Order: sequence, then C-alpha cells, then structure tokens
Amino acid sequence: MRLLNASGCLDALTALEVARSLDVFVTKTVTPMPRAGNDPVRIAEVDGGMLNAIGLANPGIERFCGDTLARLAGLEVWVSVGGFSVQDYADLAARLDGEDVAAIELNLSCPNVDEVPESVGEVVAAARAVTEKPLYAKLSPAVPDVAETARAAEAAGADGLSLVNTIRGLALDERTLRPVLARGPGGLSGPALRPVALAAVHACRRATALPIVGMGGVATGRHVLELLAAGANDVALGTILFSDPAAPGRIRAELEAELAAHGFADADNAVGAAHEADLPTLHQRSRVRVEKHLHTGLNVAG
Amino acid sequence: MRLLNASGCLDALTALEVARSLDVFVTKTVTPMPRAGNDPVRIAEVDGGMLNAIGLANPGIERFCGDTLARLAGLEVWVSVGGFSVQDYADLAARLDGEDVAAIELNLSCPNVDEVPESVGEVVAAARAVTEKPLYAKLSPAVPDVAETARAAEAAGADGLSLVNTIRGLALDERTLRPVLARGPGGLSGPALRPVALAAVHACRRATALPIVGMGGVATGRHVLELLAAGANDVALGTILFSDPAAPGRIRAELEAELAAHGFADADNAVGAAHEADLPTLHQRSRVRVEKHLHTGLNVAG
Amino acid sequence: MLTRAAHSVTGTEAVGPYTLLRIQRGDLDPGLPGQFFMLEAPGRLLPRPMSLCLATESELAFLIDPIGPGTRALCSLELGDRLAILGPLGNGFRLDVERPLLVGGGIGIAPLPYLSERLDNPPAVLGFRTSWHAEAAALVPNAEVVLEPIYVTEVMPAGHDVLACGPAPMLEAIRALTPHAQLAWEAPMACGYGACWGCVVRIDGELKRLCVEGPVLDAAA
Amino acid sequence: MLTRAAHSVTGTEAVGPYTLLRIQRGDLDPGLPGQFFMLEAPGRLLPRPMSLCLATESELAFLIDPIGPGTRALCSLELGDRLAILGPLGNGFRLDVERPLLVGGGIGIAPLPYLSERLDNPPAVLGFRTSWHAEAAALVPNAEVVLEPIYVTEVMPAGHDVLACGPAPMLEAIRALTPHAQLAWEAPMACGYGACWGCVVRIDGELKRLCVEGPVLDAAA
Ligand SMILES: Cc1cc2nc3c(=O)[nH]c(=O)nc-3n(C[C@H](O)[C@H](O)[C@H](O)COP(=O)(O)OP(=O)(O)OC[C@H]3O[C@@H](n4cnc5c(N)ncnc54)[C@H](O)[C@@H]3O)c2cc1C
Ligand SMILES: Cc1cc2nc3c(=O)[nH]c(=O)nc-3n(C[C@H](O)[C@H](O)[C@H](O)COP(=O)(O)OP(=O)(O)OC[C@H]3O[C@@H](n4cnc5c(N)ncnc54)[C@H](O)[C@@H]3O)c2cc1C
Ligand SMILES: Cc1cc2nc3c(=O)[nH]c(=O)nc-3n(C[C@H](O)[C@H](O)[C@H](O)COP(=O)(O)O)c2cc1C
Ligand SMILES: Cc1cc2nc3c(=O)[nH]c(=O)nc-3n(C[C@H](O)[C@H](O)[C@H](O)COP(=O)(O)O)c2cc1C
Ligand code: FES
Ligand code: FES
Repeated sequence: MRLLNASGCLDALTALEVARSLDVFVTKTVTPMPRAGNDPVRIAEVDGGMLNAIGLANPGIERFCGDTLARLAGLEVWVSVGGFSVQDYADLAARLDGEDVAAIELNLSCPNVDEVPESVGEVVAAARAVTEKPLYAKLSPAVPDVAETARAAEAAGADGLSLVNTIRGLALDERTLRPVLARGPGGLSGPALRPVALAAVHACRRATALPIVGMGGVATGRHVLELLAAGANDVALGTILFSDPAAPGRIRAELEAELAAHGFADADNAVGAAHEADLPTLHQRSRVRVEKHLHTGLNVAG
Repeated sequence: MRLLNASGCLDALTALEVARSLDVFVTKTVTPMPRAGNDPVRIAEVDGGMLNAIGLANPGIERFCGDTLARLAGLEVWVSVGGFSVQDYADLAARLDGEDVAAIELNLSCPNVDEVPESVGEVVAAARAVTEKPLYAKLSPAVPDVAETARAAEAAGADGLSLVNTIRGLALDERTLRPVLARGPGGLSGPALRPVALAAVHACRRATALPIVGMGGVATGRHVLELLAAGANDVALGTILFSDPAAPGRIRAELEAELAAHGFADADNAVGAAHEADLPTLHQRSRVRVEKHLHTGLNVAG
Repeated sequence: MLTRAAHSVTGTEAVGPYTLLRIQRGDLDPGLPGQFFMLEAPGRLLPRPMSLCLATESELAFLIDPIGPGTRALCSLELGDRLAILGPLGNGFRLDVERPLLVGGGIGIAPLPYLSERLDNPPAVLGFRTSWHAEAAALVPNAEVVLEPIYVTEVMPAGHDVLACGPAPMLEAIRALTPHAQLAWEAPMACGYGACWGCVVRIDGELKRLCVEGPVLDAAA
Repeated sequence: MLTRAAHSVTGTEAVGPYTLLRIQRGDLDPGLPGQFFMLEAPGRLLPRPMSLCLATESELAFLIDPIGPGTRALCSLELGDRLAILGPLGNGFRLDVERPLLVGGGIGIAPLPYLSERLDNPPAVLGFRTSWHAEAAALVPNAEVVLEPIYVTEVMPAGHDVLACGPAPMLEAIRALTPHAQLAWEAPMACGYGACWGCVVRIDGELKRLCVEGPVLDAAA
C-alpha cells in the first residue's frame, strides 16, 4: 500500500516536505499547451465538501518536461495528463515515455472528453501504443456503470485505475444566489464523495484485475482502511491536504492502529476484505497482477 | 411552485397527513410485476447522507391500479413507474392513461436500464405514444452530461424533468468491513447530494425549456430557494421526510422568509434567479411552457 | 397523528453499560408498552428508534445501549439539551393476556419496565452477557436473572403468555418454544412511520415493514 | 516548514463589529506583518486565512469580521477551545521603507497593528463604513480615521511609502495613485500553501497564486 496525493491537490515545488511524506507525488494534470485555467472564484466550500473549477491550470507539457520535472528529482513522480482528443493523450504519453517518471495517469474526466467507455478505451489504447510506462486510467464515478468503463480501460491495456475524480456540483452565493464559482459548476470533492468512491472501487475490483488507487474524501486512517477493504491497493489524499498538510503522517499512524484492531498483519492484507467469501478469485487475480507488473518496475504488489 | 415528496420517500397510506401537507403525492416506483425488493439490510446512514437499496418494492401495476389508487382519492397523485425494457414503460404508461392520476414520472434511473441518452429518448417516446398524461422524466445525475440526457427526453416528448435520483454509494460495517447493505452498494441521498442536484438542475435549465422538479438533499427553505434559483419550478422532499414528517410546513414557512429577505414577490419569481442576465431567454421560455401545458390540466406555471 | 416536537433532557444516568435518558414528558403520549419513538440523535442525519422504558407523570425515559454513532450521541446528551421526538409509533404489546411472563435479553429489556408496570409487575426472566449488563435488571420488578452461558429459554416457566424483547436469536428460540408469544423485533429504521421501506423483515414469508406491522409481532407470524 | 499544531484560545473580545481572537502563542512564529495563518474553523471543512494582528510574548491575536460560516465559527470560539493553526504563510510587507504610511480600510486594518509595532508606529490613515466599525482604529497608533463617504485616498498625505490593506477597490485606487505602494490582497483560499491553485489573481497579466506570490504585492505588479 502506497500513499499518494491526488492530482491537483499538492504542488511539490511549494511544499516539498509534504511530497516527501508521501510514497508517490502525482502532478497536477498537464495538458499539451499551457493553460491559465479558469477565472477566479475557483473554489467554494459546500456542506460536506468543496467545489473546484481550477480549469487544469498548468505550464503545458513542454515547459513541464523542460523545467518542472528536473525540480522534482528525488521524488517518485506520476504525471497526470489530460487532453481534448485521443491524439492529445497519445502525444502526451509519447512525450513522457523517455522521461524519468514512474507512471502516467490518464485524466479521463476532463470536461471536454466524453466519459463513455468507447472513448476511454480509445484513449488508453492510443497511449498504450506509444509508451512502456505504467498507465493508470483515472475515471469519473459519474457514469451509469463505472465497472464497464474500467473493463474498457483494462481491455485497452491500462496497468491500473485511479478512482475517483470529482463529480459535478454547484454552489450559490448566500446573498446574490448566483453561482459562487466564476465558471458556474465545479467538481465536488471531500467527505461527500467518500461513499461514491467506495462504491466505485468496490465495483471495479469485482470487474477487473487491475490495481486500484482509491481516493475521494479520505481524511483518516479508517477511511484508508475502508478503501483498501473495498479493493484499492493504494490510496491518494486530496482535499484533506488543504486543511492538514501533515495528514500523510497522521493518517499512516491511524491506519496502523486500525489494521491492528482488525487483525491485519499489514495494509496489503486488508485489500479486498469487503469482498472476502463472495469474491474468491481476488487473491488469484492479485497474484496475476503482481507478475504482470513486475517487469514494469512498478511495485504493485500492494 | 409546488412542494412534492420524492418518489419512495413517503407512503400516503401510512402517513396521509404528511401527503396532505404537500401539493402533490408521488408514489413509490411501480413496476409491471409485484416486487418484494431487496433483502434487508436496506438502509444505512453515512457521513453527509444515507444509502438505500430498497429494490423497488411495490405491489405491481395491476394491484396498484386496482387497490392502492382508490385509497389515494383526494390527493393529487403522480405515479412513478419503472421497468426493465422500453416495452415495460410503454405498458405502464398505457395502463395509467385512463386512471385518475395527474402525471406519470418515468424513473429512468433503474439499476437495469442504461442511462444513455438514446435509451432515455426511446423510453420517453414509447410512453409518449400511448398516453396523454404529463410525462416527467426522472434522471440520474451520474452521467457525463445530464443536459444531453435532458435534451433527449425533451425531444422525445417529455413534459418535464425530475432531477435528481440518487447516485451509487457504499458503506462498510464498522467492525466487519463488509458492506452494510445486503445488496452491497446503494443510492446516496440527503445533504451530500445537494450540490450535485443544484448542478444538474442548473445545467438542464440552460439546455431545455421543460419545467423541472428539483430534489436532492433539501432540508430547509433556503435549500428550496437555491433549487428554484438554479432553475427548478417545483421542489420535492425526500430524505428529510424520514427525520421530520412535519418538514413540508416548516420548509414552506422558511421559504416565505427567504423569499421576503431576497425581495421576491413569490416563489415563482425566484425561478432561474441564478441565471439572470446570462440566460435572457428564460422568461420567454417560461411563458411558452405555461401555454404548452395549459391544455393538459397540469398547473406548471410554477 | 405524527407529532414531533422538541423536548428537554431532564437527566441521564448510567445503568451498567447502558444510559437511562430522561426526557420532560410535556404532552407526549407514552403509548402502549412495546411502541417506540424516533429520537433525534445530535449530529446525525436520521433519528434512532427507541422503545419507551419508563413513564412517569413528568418524564419519559429511554434505556440506550451505545453501540454506534447515533446511540453514542444520545448517551452523551446532558441536562437541558433538547431533542426532537416523534411518536409513539408502531404496534405495542397486547395487554389482554392472562398469565403474563416478561422475557428480555440484553438491551432488549428496554421496554419491559413500562410493560411490567402496565401489567402489575408480572414475573420476568432476563438474560445478560455479564453481571455488569445485568445491573439493568433492577429496572424490572419480580425478575429472575440468568447470565451467559445460561439462556432465558432454559429457565422460562411453562404455561405463560410470553411477552419478549431481545436479540433475534433469542426471539427465534422463544418462537420455537411458544407459538403464542408476543415478540418485539428490531430492524434498522430510517423513518419509523412507513415511508422508507427500509425496515422490512420476513413476516408470513413476505417482506413487510416492521415499523408498520410491528415491532411487536405474534410468534406464529 | 509547514507547521500545523493545535493552540488554545486565551480570550476573545468585541472590537466594534469585529472579534479579536487571542491564541496562546506557544512556539508559533509570528512571521512578518502581512503574512497570514490558516485557522481551523470549527465545523468547517477548510481552514480560513487570517492576517496576524497582534503578537505579544505569550499571545497571537487575529481580528476577524464575521461575514460567513467560517468567520462566524471563529468568532464564536471561547476561552480554552483549541484550534489547529498553520503558518506563517506567504510574503509579508517589506519593512525596509523610509517614510512608511499605513493605509487600511474596514477589516483590512487587521495586519496593521502588528505592522505598526514593527515599524515603530508610523502615521496611518484608516477608512471605515461607520463609527462602529471605526472602533477598531484604537488598535493602530497614530491613526487618522475617515468615515464614508470620505475615502482614504482623499486624505492620504503624499511622499510616503504606502503599505496598505483593504477592500479591492481601495487597493486599486491606491495603486493608481502610488505605484510604489505595497498592497495586501485577498482571495478565497483552500490551502494557503500553493497546493490547490484556488487563490489565483491576475499579476503582471498572468493568473498567479496569491498565497505563494503574495498576499503582499507591489502596486506596480
Ligand atoms: C423498534 C425499535 C426499538 C428499539 N429500542 C431500543 C432501545 O430501547 N434501546 C436501545 O439501545 N436500542 C433500541 N433499538 C435499537 C437502536 O435503534 C439501534 O441500536 C440504533 O438505531 C443504532 O444506531 P447507531 O447509530 O448507534 O448504530 P449503527 O451504526 O446504526 O449500528 C451499529 C450496529 O448495529 C446494527 N444495527 C443498527 N440498527 C439496528 C437495529 N435496529 N437492529 C439490529 N441491528 C441494528 C448495525 O448494522 C451495526 O452493525 C430499537 C430498535 C428498534 C427498531
Ligand atoms: C491573506 C488573507 C488574509 C486575511 N486576513 C483576514 C483577517 O485578518 N481578518 C478577517 O476577518 N478576514 C481576513 N481575510 C478574509 C477571510 O479569510 C474571509 O473573510 C473568510 O475566509 C471568509 O470565510 P467565511 O466562511 O466566513 O465566508 P464565506 O462564505 O467563505 O464568504 C463570505 C463572502 O465573502 C467572500 N469571500 C470569502 N473569502 C474571501 C476572500 N478571501 N476574499 C474576498 N472575498 C471573500 C465570499 O465570496 C462570500 O461572498 C483574509 C483573507 C486572506 C486571503
Ligand atoms: C482543487 C482541486 C484540483 C484538482 N485538480 C485535478 C487535476 O488537475 N487532475 C485530476 O485528475 N484531478 C484533479 N482533482 C481531483 C482529485 O485528484 C481527486 O480525484 C478528488 O479531489 C477526490 O479526492 P478528495 O475527495 O480526497 O479530494 C482536483 C481536486 C481538487 C479539489
Ligand atoms: C429510501 C428511498 C427510496 C427511494 N425510492 C425511489 C423510488 O422508488 N423511485 C425513485 O424514482 N426514486 C426513489 N428514491 C430517490 C428519491 O426519490 C430522490 O430522488 C432522492 O432520494 C434524492 O432526494 P433527497 O436527497 O431529498 O432524498 C428513493 C430514495 C430513498 C432515500
Ligand atoms: S422505518 Fe421507514 S418504513 Fe419502516
Ligand atoms: S490557497 Fe491553495 S494555492 Fe493558494
């Protein structure tokens, strides 16, 4: 079990110590061209969570590779990439293939990319064709059947799943009743997303043999344990990092206590515990998974 | 503006006084055949909401029409119907066409009915062909683009939209880490759903001219006002009825105070307030809408 | 009538591992023994069903086992706190019985003090896990107490009209022994008045709402 | 270093419509005037950015305007309550100025008491909406106070190094007058340390993170 940050929820360049307290640093989504992102206001707190409409602000792949990446030396880096066409993703994956990055996360929940399984499969296949790097498909839970999307990603050659991205929400200003965010709606993250994330991880664990990075509303060690039990192999922290940059250490300690209380020798032993008995093939699948990935150099035994 | 209950959140036969405190009573979804529903446990509280997996328990359309409907005399009744094929919906709509019901709500978020716009359009068109009753299409927000689904429903002849149904969530038992609900995942309702409902109503108001029944996490008059501002014409109460059967009266009083504080003459004046200025055609659309529906006998001026 | 109103806490006291929560009675109707109330649990979305344990002129009291977030919140209430209460709800025990015997297990004894009072203190048999839990037996007059590994079904005298409340395995065992018993069951409830269809249990082979048909059911059903 | 730790409230007092929240200093570094801290707001998901208002050996104090749920929660804290605090964060005022003039508007005076102390009580011009709001001027020595409809820009003496904090229109007006001013801006912030990209403002024509580049910026930028 590795602890990651969720893409867009940490900048290692302004908070190196936080990045170092994680096993993997995931970048904010990088697009082919630089993007300034949306106008402010970009964030709002709502009951049970927060909304964001950052708009994929990033320096673009060239400046990212030429400048940012060098400054991340010493960290295990996953690069999140996003585009507006299948070709965009292929270009981004090809560009990163020769760089010193541990994995590529395909952000398949961009506002302008349809989340239907067909296009997820196409995007993954196009990236798969041009890189040896482990490919994680990051999926939206806002689909009729996320397991179907996961199967499409697996069939197209994804090495793992990142579950889940935000779902669309809206907040209105207390006084004016107009949308708080300049863009109108935004992505809902935090506590309200947690049951949704658990359901998505649970469904995808039953549908595929891919390793899963679970995320969505994680704020405590107990929450990590539940994602593991639902079927996640690794867990990412998002919104919690905003209020508590020391969360990784605290959560690891809480997780240890939870694991001990539930009689698990370690975190990896808890993976899939919510399925035990009615998902007998899980362990067999895990073994297959481990072997499949050994040659990629990526430790997915978790 | 009318206040309704959300389908599946009130039984007028066990709580007539609550049904009477609403403008419209919406039935639990009725299917072609009787259904016992899922095994218990069927409900669980989660942070920010609750999960349910009732499984559309209902007496089936024949016993509903022959028995239940007569006992609802005196109430304005909307019948929610659900099926597992396009033909099911057509049969249900045809069966209800001659009955004393004010509208039919097509529950298009059944677990076994794909929520893709094509099939929503097909279902609505099939029902439209066999009934004169006003048809409300109840949509799931767990789709990549709910506005597209709404447009499909409008094109196929829907008279209104009911937004939103629950989204999939999972809860694990504190001790065993197994799913609390016998079925595994369930539908998430309550506070966590409110920003999602607001976003869906907001998006559909921009995409179609159909009247909208807004719902999702409403617990106060302020929440009603926000749904109206986002574009709902009517509002339904779901989960809040479980903790507070007197909610309709309380919420109406709170809404009056909110409307006064914001300078609205009445609730209908607040409809679309979140869009004002950037949605100039809204009022024109409302007028069209009113005329279109006058002949159906359904008051949709709200 | 579904009446729901805020009431003040007049006191709480520990009874073994349980908490006895006393509420100002006001114009609350105590209903029949075995009926229940939905109690607002501070900080939680849904109310929690609780059987009435004791009724005096000025107070109603509930005996609560803190097993989860809702019951823990209820047990943490303090003098003067207010909580919304809905009830009485459901069907209680029929009191027209000739030779009543009260049988309770664990927190299942909650409705028995009020039931005992209404039946003029008939004999009772109560089972508990430990002597700490058995402290609650003091609330029920004329009670014989057994501790695990002895079960109430081993010491229940024959020839009585049994009125029982306790964990499902206990009720199943009683049902097997005495087909005429009245049994008070539990199920997770969101609403308590028939609105959510969450509380179903199998009755006569069908899934029926416990809050509407029960919580007290005839053993034969 | 991003240090976050829980600190105790040592007192609160009303200052006009605002609340001065005093916190046990412990080993908190007060940082430079104009830097800010992220304060845990009870019951809210995200912390709220607050400028340091006063620093003594034993206490740090924040002046808070209760304008929404987070600030209302902070103003309701009581003696002995604990809250997590992260900071100091961002870039404060440069103190190497020759003829400092402090300019503040409304709650924007929050960082000025500490700034005044560090600059040996230079002259200050403060603007407020009402005389009730102007009660907060007592926290800033050597201050001239104006009330609407008079604006600070009408009474600002020329030839000074302006250090200002206040509502955006006030800062814009000052920027137009004095290109060398140092201005402390505000933006909604989720994290305060560069992680969320929520706090962007237009700087040199580009959208930049205010928590990283500011909150104090040169007027020319
Ligand atoms: C009619 C009725 C009367 C009741 N009277 C009393 C009473 O007088 N005193 C008392 O302490 N309790 C009583 N209960 C049980 C009580 O309502 C539950 O313990 C409570 O709702 C649990 O809430 P929680 O948030 O504390 O725990 P949760 O987190 O909801 O539950 C903790 C654990 O208990 C299980 N559980 C929850 N509710 C029930 C239930 N109703 N039946 C079986 N298992 C359940 C859950 O699955 C979980 O494993 C009664 C229940 C009913 C239906
Ligand atoms: C660096 C910095 C230092 C600050 N120092 C202080 C201080 O010392 N004392 C003080 O009282 N306040 C200060 N603020 C402002 C304070 O952080 C906000 O008022 C607070 O976050 C609002 O939270 P809320 O939940 O009360 O209201 P919200 O519901 O979040 O906001 C209420 C209204 O204010 C608007 N708003 C919220 N945050 C901001 C913001 N940062 N800038 C502009 N508009 C906003 C919202 O859009 C909304 O209309 C500072 C802000 C920053 C960025
Ligand atoms: C401010 C913010 C920015 C985000 N930016 C990105 C992004 O650039 N790419 C991406 O794939 N996900 C992005 N996300 C989604 C997160 O990676 C994560 O999937 C989501 O927030 C759920 O986790 P949480 O509830 O723990 O925050 C962002 C989330 C937030 C709150
Ligand atoms: C217990 C329960 C049962 C429900 N049953 C149905 C149903 O039969 N048909 C339907 O269309 N929606 C059903 N719903 C969804 C509600 O009608 C509503 O869309 C949803 O709960 C959101 O509103 P809320 O957050 O106010 O509860 C049900 C919801 C709950 C909580
Ligand atoms: S508890 Fe809701 S129907 Fe019984
Ligand atoms: S507040 Fe998060 S980046 Fe500035």
